Amino acid sequence: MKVRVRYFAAFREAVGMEAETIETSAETAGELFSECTGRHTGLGNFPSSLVAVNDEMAAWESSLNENDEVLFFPPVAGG
Amino acid sequence: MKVRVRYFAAFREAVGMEAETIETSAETAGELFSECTGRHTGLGNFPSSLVAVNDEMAAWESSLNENDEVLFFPPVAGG
Amino acid sequence: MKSFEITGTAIDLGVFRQRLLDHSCGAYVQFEGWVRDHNEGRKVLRLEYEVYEPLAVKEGNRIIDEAIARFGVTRACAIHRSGLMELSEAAVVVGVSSPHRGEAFDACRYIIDQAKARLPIWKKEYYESGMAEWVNCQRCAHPA
Amino acid sequence: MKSFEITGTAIDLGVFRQRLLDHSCGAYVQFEGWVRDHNEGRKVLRLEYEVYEPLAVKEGNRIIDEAIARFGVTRACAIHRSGLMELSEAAVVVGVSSPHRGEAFDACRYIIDQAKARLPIWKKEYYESGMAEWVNCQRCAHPA
Repeated sequence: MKVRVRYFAAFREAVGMEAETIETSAETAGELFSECTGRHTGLGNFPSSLVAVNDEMAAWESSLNENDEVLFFPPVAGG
Repeated sequence: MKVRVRYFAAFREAVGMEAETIETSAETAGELFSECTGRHTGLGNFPSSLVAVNDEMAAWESSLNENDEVLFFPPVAGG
Repeated sequence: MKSFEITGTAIDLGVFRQRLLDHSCGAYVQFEGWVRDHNEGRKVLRLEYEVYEPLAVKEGNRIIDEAIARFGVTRACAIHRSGLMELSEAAVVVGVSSPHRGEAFDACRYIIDQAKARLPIWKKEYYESGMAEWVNCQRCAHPA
Repeated sequence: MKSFEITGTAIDLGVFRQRLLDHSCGAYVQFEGWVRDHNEGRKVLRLEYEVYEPLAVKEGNRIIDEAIARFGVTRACAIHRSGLMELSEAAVVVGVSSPHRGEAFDACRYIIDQAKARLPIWKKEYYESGMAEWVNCQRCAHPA
């Protein structure tokens, strides 16, 4: 299935792009993250990353659907 | 011995005066307070009162000396 | 500059906060005690603080020194009003700045808790009914 | 009026506090996050916040609703900066008013703790050396 992936802050800089549309067999947000970590050196190994699906914060075990927009957030640091 | 006693806020209003000089045999601030409670109806029965001697907060068991100035504070309510 | 002050006039919060600014600090916590319009079911119109200033200032500065020593915060100040006040004026302001937020919250809380329990300050509430009463603190030290 | 806002310009603290005023409240607690001049031994000249605003606002308002429900406070608001900032500007302000102080302190602490852990906001520090780096939060949620 096809999903849209968006990268933020340190992730965007590591990957070198803001977003990409990919064909994946990942069933969960976590699996998709692992897949993207494999595709892009510099991404991943961020122990406290967060994920959102379609502009809602999500669990790594959330299942994905066709055309979902998946947002990968490096460790946040507000305040 | 002779001591100066000062009353504040609700105590001053209960006793009807700001201060008095009294001759006492009280050995501690607590004993003096009991004595004053006996002299003035309306004073006392304040479970959370505080006492200061010569402008320093004091314990009720502090001993008194000739010419001490003893301040009786009803329960405080700052803030 | 004293850390603890008593004032008979409205507290200028901008000036107060200015004193706590410090480039080494990432956190600032401020507490304000406001004049509430009710207490124990009665409507309060205004209130009055009686302060025994010599001891309040001495003991207030002691509390602030304790907070700085205990929590390791960078700066701490407080101002308390005396005399008559109107609704929603700040009766007391406490400000604490420090590198991180945990100790700033703890120190600010410590200062206001101790101030309410230890400072020779009394509050008289004036009610809609025309009555006025001294308010008794619930958390005062107990006599021997 | 939203409870949680993102702004690209300096936060007006006077206007902010005005929104929290309430005659039924005796306590007001305000937290400010300031830009520190150092982090882990390096001198910081200025910093930049990247905010993913659609989700930050949604999640920020959720945190404030949680705090009000959980601690029973009367009002709570927060504003977070985005973009470039100079030293000792406020990056975030949280304000909570309530009848008594205990819950105001607890709710304010809850909001800033949750905001730091949950909001999609990232901080990039610019150092004296000319380097710049994204700051990693120590208290973020862990992936599965």
